[in-house]
Amino acid sequence: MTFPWLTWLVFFPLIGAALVALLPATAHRAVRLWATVVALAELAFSLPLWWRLVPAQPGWQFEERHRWIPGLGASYHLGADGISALLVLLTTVLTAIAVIGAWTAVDKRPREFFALLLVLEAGMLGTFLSLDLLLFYVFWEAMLVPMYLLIGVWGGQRRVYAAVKFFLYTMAGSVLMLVAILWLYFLQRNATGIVTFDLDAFYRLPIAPATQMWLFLAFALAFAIKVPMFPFHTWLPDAHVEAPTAGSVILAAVLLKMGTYGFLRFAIPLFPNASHTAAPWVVTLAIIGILYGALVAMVQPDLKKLVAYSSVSHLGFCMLGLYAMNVQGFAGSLMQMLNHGVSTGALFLLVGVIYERRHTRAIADFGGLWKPLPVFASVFLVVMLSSIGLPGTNGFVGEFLVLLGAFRTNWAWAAWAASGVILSALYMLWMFQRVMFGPVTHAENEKLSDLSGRERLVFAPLLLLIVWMGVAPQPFLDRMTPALERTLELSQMRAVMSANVKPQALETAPADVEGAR
Amino acid sequence: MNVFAAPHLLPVDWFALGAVMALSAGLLVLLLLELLPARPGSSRGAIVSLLTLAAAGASVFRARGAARSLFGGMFVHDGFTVFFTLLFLSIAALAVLWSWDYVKRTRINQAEYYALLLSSTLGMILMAASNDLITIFLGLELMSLALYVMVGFRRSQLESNEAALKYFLLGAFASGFLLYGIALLYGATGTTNLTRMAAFVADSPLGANPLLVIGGLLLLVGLAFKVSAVPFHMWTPDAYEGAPTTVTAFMSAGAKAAGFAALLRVVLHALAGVHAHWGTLLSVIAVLTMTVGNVSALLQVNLKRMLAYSSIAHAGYVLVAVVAGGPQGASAALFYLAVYSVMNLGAFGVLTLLGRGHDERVNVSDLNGLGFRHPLLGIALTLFMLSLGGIPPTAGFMGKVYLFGVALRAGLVPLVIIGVLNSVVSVFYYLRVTVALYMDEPKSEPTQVNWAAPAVVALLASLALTLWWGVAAHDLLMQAQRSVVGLL
Amino acid sequence: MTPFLFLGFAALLVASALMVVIHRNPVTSALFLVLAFCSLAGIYLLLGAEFVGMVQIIVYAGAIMVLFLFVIMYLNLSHDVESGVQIAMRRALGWVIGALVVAEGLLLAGRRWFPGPDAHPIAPLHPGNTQAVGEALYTRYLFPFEITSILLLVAMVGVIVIGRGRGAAAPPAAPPPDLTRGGGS
Amino acid sequence: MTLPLLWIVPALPLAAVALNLLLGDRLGRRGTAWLACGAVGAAFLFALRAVVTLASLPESARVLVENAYTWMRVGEFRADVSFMLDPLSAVMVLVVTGVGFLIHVYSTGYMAHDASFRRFFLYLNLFMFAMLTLVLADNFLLMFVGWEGVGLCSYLLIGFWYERPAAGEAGKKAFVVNRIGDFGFLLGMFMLFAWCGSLNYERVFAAAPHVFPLGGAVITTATLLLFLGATGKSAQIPLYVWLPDAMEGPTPVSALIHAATMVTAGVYMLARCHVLFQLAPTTLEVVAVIGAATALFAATIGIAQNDIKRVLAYSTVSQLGYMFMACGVGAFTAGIFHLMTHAFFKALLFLGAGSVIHALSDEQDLRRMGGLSSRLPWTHATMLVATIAIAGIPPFAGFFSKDEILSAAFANGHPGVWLVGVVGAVITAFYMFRLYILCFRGPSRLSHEAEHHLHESPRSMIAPLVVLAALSIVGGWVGPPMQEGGHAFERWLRPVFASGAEAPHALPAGTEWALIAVSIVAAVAGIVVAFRLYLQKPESGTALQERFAPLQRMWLHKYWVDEFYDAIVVRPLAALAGWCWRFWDSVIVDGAVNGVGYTLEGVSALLRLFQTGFVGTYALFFALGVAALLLHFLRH
Amino acid sequence: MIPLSWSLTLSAVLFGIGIIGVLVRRNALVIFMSIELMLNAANLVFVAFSRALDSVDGQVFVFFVMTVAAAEVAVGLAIIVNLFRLRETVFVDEINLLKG
Repeated sequence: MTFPWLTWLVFFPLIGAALVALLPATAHRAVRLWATVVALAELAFSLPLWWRLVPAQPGWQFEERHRWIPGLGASYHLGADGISALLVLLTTVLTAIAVIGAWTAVDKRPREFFALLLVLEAGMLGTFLSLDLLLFYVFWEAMLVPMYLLIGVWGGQRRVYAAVKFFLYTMAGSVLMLVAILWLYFLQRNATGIVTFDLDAFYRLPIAPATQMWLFLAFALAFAIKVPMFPFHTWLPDAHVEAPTAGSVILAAVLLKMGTYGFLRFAIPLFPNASHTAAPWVVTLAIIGILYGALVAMVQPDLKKLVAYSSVSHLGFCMLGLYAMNVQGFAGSLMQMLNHGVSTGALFLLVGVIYERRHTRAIADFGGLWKPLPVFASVFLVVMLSSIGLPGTNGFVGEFLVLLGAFRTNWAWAAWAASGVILSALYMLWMFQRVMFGPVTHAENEKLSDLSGRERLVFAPLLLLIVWMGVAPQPFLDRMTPALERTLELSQMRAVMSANVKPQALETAPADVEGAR
Repeated sequence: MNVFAAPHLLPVDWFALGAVMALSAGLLVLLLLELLPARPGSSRGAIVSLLTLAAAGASVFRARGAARSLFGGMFVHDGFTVFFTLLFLSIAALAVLWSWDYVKRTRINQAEYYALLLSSTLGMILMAASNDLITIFLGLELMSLALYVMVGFRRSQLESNEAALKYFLLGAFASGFLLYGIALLYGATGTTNLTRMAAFVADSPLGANPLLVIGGLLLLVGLAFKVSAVPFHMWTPDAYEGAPTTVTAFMSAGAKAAGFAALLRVVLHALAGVHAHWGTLLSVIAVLTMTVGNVSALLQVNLKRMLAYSSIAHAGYVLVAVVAGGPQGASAALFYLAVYSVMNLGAFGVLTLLGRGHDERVNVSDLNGLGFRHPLLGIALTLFMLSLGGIPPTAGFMGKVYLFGVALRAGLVPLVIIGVLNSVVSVFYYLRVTVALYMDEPKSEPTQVNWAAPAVVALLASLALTLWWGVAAHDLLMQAQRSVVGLL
Repeated sequence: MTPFLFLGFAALLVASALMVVIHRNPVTSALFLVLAFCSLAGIYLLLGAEFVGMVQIIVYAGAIMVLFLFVIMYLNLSHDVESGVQIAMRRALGWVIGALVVAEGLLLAGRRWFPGPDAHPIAPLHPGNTQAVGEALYTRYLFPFEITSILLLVAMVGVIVIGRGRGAAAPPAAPPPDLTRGGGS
Repeated sequence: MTLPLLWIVPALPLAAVALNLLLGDRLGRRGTAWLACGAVGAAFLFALRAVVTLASLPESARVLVENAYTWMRVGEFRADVSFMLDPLSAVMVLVVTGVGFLIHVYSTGYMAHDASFRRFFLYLNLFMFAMLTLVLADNFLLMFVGWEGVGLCSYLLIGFWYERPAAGEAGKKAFVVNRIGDFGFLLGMFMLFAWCGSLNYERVFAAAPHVFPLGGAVITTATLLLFLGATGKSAQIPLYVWLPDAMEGPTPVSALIHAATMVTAGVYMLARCHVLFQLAPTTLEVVAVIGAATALFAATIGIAQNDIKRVLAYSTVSQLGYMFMACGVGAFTAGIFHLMTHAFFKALLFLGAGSVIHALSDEQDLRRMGGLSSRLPWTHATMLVATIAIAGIPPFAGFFSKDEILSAAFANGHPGVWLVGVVGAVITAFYMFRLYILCFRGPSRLSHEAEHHLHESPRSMIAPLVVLAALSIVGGWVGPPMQEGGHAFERWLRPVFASGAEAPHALPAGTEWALIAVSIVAAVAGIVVAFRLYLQKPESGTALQERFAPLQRMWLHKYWVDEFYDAIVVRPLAALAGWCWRFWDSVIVDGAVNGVGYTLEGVSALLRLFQTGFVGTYALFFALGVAALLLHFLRH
Repeated sequence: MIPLSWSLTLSAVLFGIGIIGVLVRRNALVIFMSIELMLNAANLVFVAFSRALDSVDGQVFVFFVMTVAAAEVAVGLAIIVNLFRLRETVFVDEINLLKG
């Protein structure tokens, strides 16, 4: 297609952000309105990725490639396949919902808030769509800034701590990835003489297993922190608790997916041998994450923290699926990413709704909410069910496929992970019971107002998705499966290709220097 | 006087020498203008200096293609020279713009100020352009003397004067070492001309001759002082804090770049043969410089001091490129220096807007809430900080990518890893600035910002460059790579 | 006989240099410095550098040291009181480190070393050293020579700027120095 | 094949749910009631039609499959949403829709005054949908959907009166315990897929004999895992604990979900997978033993309970034990038979109890009842029928099924199981009549206002009672013993169980009669004792209680099983969670992260000490630096 | 003739004394004098080598060095005088407004 669709997709939010930022600071209504319009328009622009994507067609679609920094061999290379297309759609949908959801929540400097939200969207889309490692890294890192500001400016009590922690922790992980990227770049250069950061080129480059291990570790650290996997997760609760609702939604729904996406797109295909060697360790961490996250979530006194830890648990499933290294696992993992985006996003919105009304998130401050807020409670119920993976909701499809894939690789993995399913039911239902059931314990909860029309509008699409993806997931699976199978084949092929390559140093041959003299 | 007629002595390309002459002329004009009384609040000093710089720039630019060696190879006009000359001229120009209103506000008498600024610029250019230790020494002294005075310019202020004293005493101390080093090198190689020295070093079994080793070492020390590399850095925070902010901005960018220009010429050109033996040494210095600079900055609440330490750290990064050596290393250093100068000038420049009357001190907490009250200032400062921290899409990021990439290619893996981790540490204190800007509320009445048209121009210019080199680094990259071809 | 003269001058030089460093009274130090310079000039003569020797006496001993003495007198500095454990410690450290540097230098130089090749056969040291220097100065070294002129100009400007009496540059109400304020937090 | 429209059977209740949601309160109580009952009634008719169609087919080909759409297909894994009707599911679907319909009708009366009438029927219809999906599914995954779906509905319905803390608690308990079972089910499914390459019944059962050696470890594990799922859903040891608490829900719910339909899903699943289970004799042993144990265990507890519904709950557990016992001894037909009859009389018992509770304005304690026979004639009559039925007195339904189970147990060489079954029968008869007597006979122990409000239930509630009573009498006649070539019910199910070699009762007629006699005697004995102890001379009853006080206390406290689980599982888990959060997460993991920061700041503070501000110091460091550099070269 | 080593050793000693002077004294003026000693040591090296290499360059360098030294002295003394004006002291260890 001639029209640079993806570029438009990535940069339109920036234009929108500029537009919003130029509005007068006091025109709150106009700001909200325009932000919403932009977000919805972006959503509309992203729809072709659903309609016009040809899943079976190998290679990238909607591809664009231009010179960027020829001196470094970096190119502006965008492209989509079944995997990224779905994640892009997730991003646009959730951003639109977050924007609408934040209408009344943000009364302080809404202009800047919405502008940053749109900038963030651009960053995320860029990350999912860029096929040049340097470009990817630029988006990956640049996207920290708006999120950091969102948390730090519009957050809660300890927002600064949380924001800085988020920024530093994520960055600490990614700088090593940068080193690894450069390393790859020079490996490529030494091996083929080609100077490029292009992903396709790296897909063709055999890498010695020993080298792979180091590079994999660097990449994996960056992604594991983003996911977040078990020992690297502590930034998440802080960030979530402090972030404004919209921030939490985006953070949970999309940002975390970048980690898993990174594994799927880069770590596994680029370093198959290393991935294979590391699989047991990664899976162990993933399973620990599943159980640990669930356990810790169980005893959280704060709703948001509970949901945050549940994310740790859910993302554990994603990682498990990825490292099952078979197509069911992959598909389940990707489904789980989408599910988690929808369900947890909805959960955070729900917590936001109630926080807006009561300005507290402590479970102890609630109880018996079903009576004053029946609609709210019912929505909450459905979302919760999807989050604990009840069949018929989206959550089940993902979890089931992940577990199936895991079982086929190693039954013990599946057994351990499946016990997480029990725990998830435990902490979620317990929370639900304490918040919704029983008599109304606090007088101020008596006269809470139920979901407003706008809020219902916000939740309607989410509920729709929950049911649709649960009852008829095949359209999604059809779109992702071919791409996933290709990824799988690619990594297997590369594993064979690199199996007996000798590691080589990066030092330039002396002749190189002489030539320059 | 037949000497002057002798053509073989002066194959002068006047445009190649244009910058030097333009600056000298401008300097004289400035001083002479003092004879005519200026009406109060006139900006003629600034205007004249800008014109001078423009002229200098124009002439150099016109001769950018030419490669000349003047005065028996003492002054070379090659890509390296052009690059640095233009860099210094633009640094000076930005400094002038920042100073325009500042000097009026703080009642610094302009003529001398700008005269000194021009002369120290001249000194820097000489350092970069000279291919002879003597001229390097003279250029360095020219620059330093002017800077000593500028640092102590507001002599009625204790800080300013103290800063000048420290800078001066240690500077003189350092130039003592430098000179001794030159002397020994002269003795060891029989020449002070870098090219001949390089030739000699190349074809003699080296590392062995103690004279050369000690000489090179002391020379290194002298230059390391100028670029404020650990452990010769301790003057930096004090001098930077005490100096008038514009001067700080100017020296933090210019003096450092000039020091590196000389360092590159000496280490990578004259002593290229020995460079191999110095790898570990330089690496250790680089690591120390990065780490000490960043870690010390962590707890600073005084912005100027914090930035001073950060400038130390950045010197460390450039040193990594020096360690990497080779044409790549040199070009990476050039690239990074250009980027660094712009963003650092921007950062310090913003501080010049904040100085409250005579109180030079600007604490991080003074920025509280400014981000939203003055959006331009907020965005600019934020971007400068991000760039210093090496966050895309800013010039700082590209600089780091290129620099660390080169180092990696040279096999300096540990160095690179330490470097990137350092940049993470640095982000911590750079973020503190943004925290103050956007996330804290002013306790007392907010700091007022002294806007002025020239300052805004400078701000926008640095901002534009910081972003432009962040998203489209290609041209600068090519420039840097082409500039070092003549050198090595 | 030259070597003995050399050694004599050398001894004198070292002794007076030490006195400069050791003696409490700045004036005395300054005078010893003059002595040191003179003996150095003597050594220059012995090394066949008449011109430099002369300039050494005129410029250093003559001009520079006079300036020093003038300043010392102007500030009428008496004995430096140098007591207190901290100072003593710093002195000790200073001696140790200084000695260390020299020792290392000498040790290093103690190895086999050799001066570089004869660089410029075109300017032999024929009798009439001054002429040779002058020629070199105004031909090959014309450029640096010009630079020194600017250098001196800058020095003058600088001295004027800093030395100019309190007045134009001083703010009407300079805030009193707040000595409690350190750099850090 | 479109004609029999299998999918419409579950679709109808679902449609009702959707309408209920969409129209909301615009429906009004009447409308809601009509919608809900109408949907289920229609479902029953459609089911009937489907079954008729099935019956018309030749015995060998009695299976209808209908594929709605593909649910998931990833790589070689494929799961369809498709339904299957065979004689087994035919029985189930009729029971479910039939009893379900009656209970719906009953509920319109029972819940008439409840605030959230609509929500109740919403849930109830949703349950019907899930249950029908479970029954009609033609692959394990879809069955699992129904399986968890009914679990969800039971959660919702138990917690229906959410203001009661106990209700919410019970609902959660039910769901979580069921999840434990589902965990087993899930893993079992994975194993089946991993070995058979499909989850479709036909394929799995076709492949099983070839891939699984008889009694092999794999099939044993797999079946045990499936059985774990069954114990969860059907409240068997060790996962039965949720069912008694589930009585917090409205009584119709107890009748529908926790007596007639959902809890029997486990039995259905076993019967459905009989092919697999027969490949794993060990598992069958376990099933038989667990079933027997549960039957006895629950029965004993039932003796001492005073809450009318709890007594019934434990009797349900115990009866389910009988069904598993049947499956365990390989008599799947008997199990399903008992499932059906039990559905009738247990539903009736619950509904009757509900009617009583309704009449006594929500009094559930047997000790505050008595002498109601005259005041609630209809209820009394029907309850009596049901009690006799469950006690196993011919010709009531319970007798036939229970007797068949016991004789099968005896015949298939499990005399121990048989003995336990007989003892259980005695106890069952005893406590059921205890209930009956305490409730309807003897002096009235009603509280005054209960007395005041006392009234027979409305017609909408009585009608279902009558119908069920009828069924409880005639329901068993489809399977009289001593038939040549098996009785009608058995013949109907033969196409299903033919594949698995159903052990024929190779019993000589004499033994057969003897067994029948024994079970009748057992039942009568229990009844007689009950009458003696609770009606004729209660004092001897109390005396007996004193004699066996410890036993009494043990039964009253249900063997302290809940306390045991609480101490063994719940508390440790909570403690672990707390430790993970407060210590491990906050101190260790996060501590490490922040520790880095603190360390750096410490170093920073240290470095700043060197920056003394004295030129002297700076010069010293300068010189030190030079010395160090020289030293470096001195070293080589 | 005087061996080159003698002059070099002498200059080294002189340089060392200069360093020591800088390190041990607290009087800015004396420190400055010591620095002058260091410069002179360098000059000595130049002269010695110009002798050894039989080239006049060394001496020319000395000339430049002296000029620079003179300029430095001028500026330096100005600063020190100004310091005394402001602080009534020339002792460097009484001056640490800027630190940390």
